[in-house]
Amino acid sequence: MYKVKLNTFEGPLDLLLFFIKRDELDIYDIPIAYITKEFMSYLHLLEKLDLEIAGDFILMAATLMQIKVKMLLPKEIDEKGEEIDPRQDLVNALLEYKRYKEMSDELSFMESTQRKITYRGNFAADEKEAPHDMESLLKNISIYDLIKAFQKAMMEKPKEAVHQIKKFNVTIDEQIEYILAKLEHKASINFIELAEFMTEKLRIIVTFIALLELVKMEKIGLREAPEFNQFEIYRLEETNG
Amino acid sequence: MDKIYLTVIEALIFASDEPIPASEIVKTIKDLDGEDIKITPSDIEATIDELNKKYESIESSFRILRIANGYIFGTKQEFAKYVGYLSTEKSKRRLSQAALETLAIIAYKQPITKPEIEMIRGVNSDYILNTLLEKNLITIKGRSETIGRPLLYGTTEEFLKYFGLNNITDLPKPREIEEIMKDQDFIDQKNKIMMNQIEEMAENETDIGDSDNEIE
Amino acid sequence: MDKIYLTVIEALIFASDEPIPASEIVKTIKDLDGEDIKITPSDIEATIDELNKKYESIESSFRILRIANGYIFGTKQEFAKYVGYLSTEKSKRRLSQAALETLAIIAYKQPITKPEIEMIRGVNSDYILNTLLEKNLITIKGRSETIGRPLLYGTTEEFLKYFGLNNITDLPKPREIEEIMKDQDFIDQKNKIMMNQIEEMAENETDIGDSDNEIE
Repeated sequence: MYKVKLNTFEGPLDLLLFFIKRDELDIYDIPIAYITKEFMSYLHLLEKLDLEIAGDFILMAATLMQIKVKMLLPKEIDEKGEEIDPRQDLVNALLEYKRYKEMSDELSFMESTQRKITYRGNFAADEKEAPHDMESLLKNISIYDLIKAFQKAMMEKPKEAVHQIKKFNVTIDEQIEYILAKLEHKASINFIELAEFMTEKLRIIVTFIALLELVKMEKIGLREAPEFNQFEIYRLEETNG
Repeated sequence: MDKIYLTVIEALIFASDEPIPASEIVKTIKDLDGEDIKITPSDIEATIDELNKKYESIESSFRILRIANGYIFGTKQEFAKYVGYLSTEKSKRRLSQAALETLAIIAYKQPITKPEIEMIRGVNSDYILNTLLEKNLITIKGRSETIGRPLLYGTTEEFLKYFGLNNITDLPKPREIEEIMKDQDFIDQKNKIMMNQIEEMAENETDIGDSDNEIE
Repeated sequence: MDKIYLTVIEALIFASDEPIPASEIVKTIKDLDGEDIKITPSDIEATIDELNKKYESIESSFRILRIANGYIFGTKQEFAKYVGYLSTEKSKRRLSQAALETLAIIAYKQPITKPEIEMIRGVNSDYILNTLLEKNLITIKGRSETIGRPLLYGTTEEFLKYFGLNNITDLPKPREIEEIMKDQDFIDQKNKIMMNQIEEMAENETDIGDSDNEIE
């Protein structure tokens, strides 16, 4: 009976504005029962078509029913002694939303105008005295970039590790044995020596984790090596058991 | 301002891949040629007009535009067909209605929190905020002092560039609620509907479940 | 060649992201305006000369240059001093992706040691740490109690200023961003349950007084 275009509404307020316009309703005097019925019909239609109904629409359905009920009850009185229209909040919300919906049309127009303009595209041939700075190739950054960078750094590592451990068949236990075996013949060894024949980055990382594990188990100790950025691994004498 | 700086200003704008503010042009010239050089942002502004007149005189396809509090060279709209055909920009999709709506709210109410945006739109706006953040049209501006200290959002320079605005104040103003009240759409209807009609309907409607059938 | 294409050619070179070959200009125009348009690569070549004469006539700071694979705009060498200064000025305000990543790790995990940073990033970070220290975005906060007593790094006041934060605790939590990308399945499930409840409510709505209580 009603031709309602699906999925063209940005939200429940948008849908209500559609009903108001289509049925030439007075926004300041919304027939709540009628509009609730229309609203529910729309939701049922979505259900029939097996479309997901967003929570915001459901919330609005509840709100509409609440208003409907209040309309039939004695009116509440505000501090000035005036009757409170149960629809007032909804009307305000609709008007506020309408303002920005109109604005979005203007933005849309500005967008289409702006798309016709192209800024200068190629700067490679500009004569520059200063050497080109690699850093200037990158954009200005915001807090958002910072969070994204952090998430990326934190999330990529474990994923890679799980995947590659399987692939290379390296486990922390194996590497613990490997380290202990290496230390059987030598009192100490540095990390570079330990990782000497390791080609995959993951094997080195797993070995490093194994190393930390051994430190925690108090089986080995670490100390600074004379070389820059280097450390030595040495056996700890078993103190208990 | 010495006339010799006309071309220097032109070169600086021409070689900048982002809108360059008048203050940065002034600073660059003073840093290089001395603090005593007489040049002000309003000199720059006048120079832009002069330069654009020159481009007009040779019927050039580009102009200096005032965007995002700065100056940038851009093609004239009438060449959109050719330029768009070449560039990868053409494949870029336009913003959705939801994105535009949310941007309008943020642009006018910034800094604004997510709950405030959702109050106005009446819908959950997580996804759309993420999209706008990804597109660098909005950014996080800090935290609100209200309960829960939610994040505050605001528009970026990229937003100004995207919509061709020089300044956020160049945005068309949203209509006041009073104006919307005077809107023809609503005025025309206002008198048509009688008060008791509402109550009548409310009385007639006993089972909402029935409305289901009306759709079919 | 029709004179009208002079400005089209100019616009195409101006807007191109890469040096544009004469053949591509010809192809673009023919694709858009028809195969029968009379235009050849040698027309383009002559057009470039004509355009450059125009820029000379208005004493412009730029020219169209011929490079191996096409045409490209460039500022003249006499402005190199200014143009070069501009780009280095800009670089001061920017951070590389690697620096950003490191900075983010330090900001969220501070105080943190170099080995810990390198474990997360998977690469040596000496150079980056030095850069960040130089830019005064991070500082040394002391030494860790762990083996080797490595230095601990943390962010500075300058860092807070750079991002417009009052306090390091104002930094958005990664959780807050994840929230923007909520699990859709979960939301859909929740909505279905809510919808059923509302419908039940609507069907039972025979006594209005009662339903009022149910809603609240």
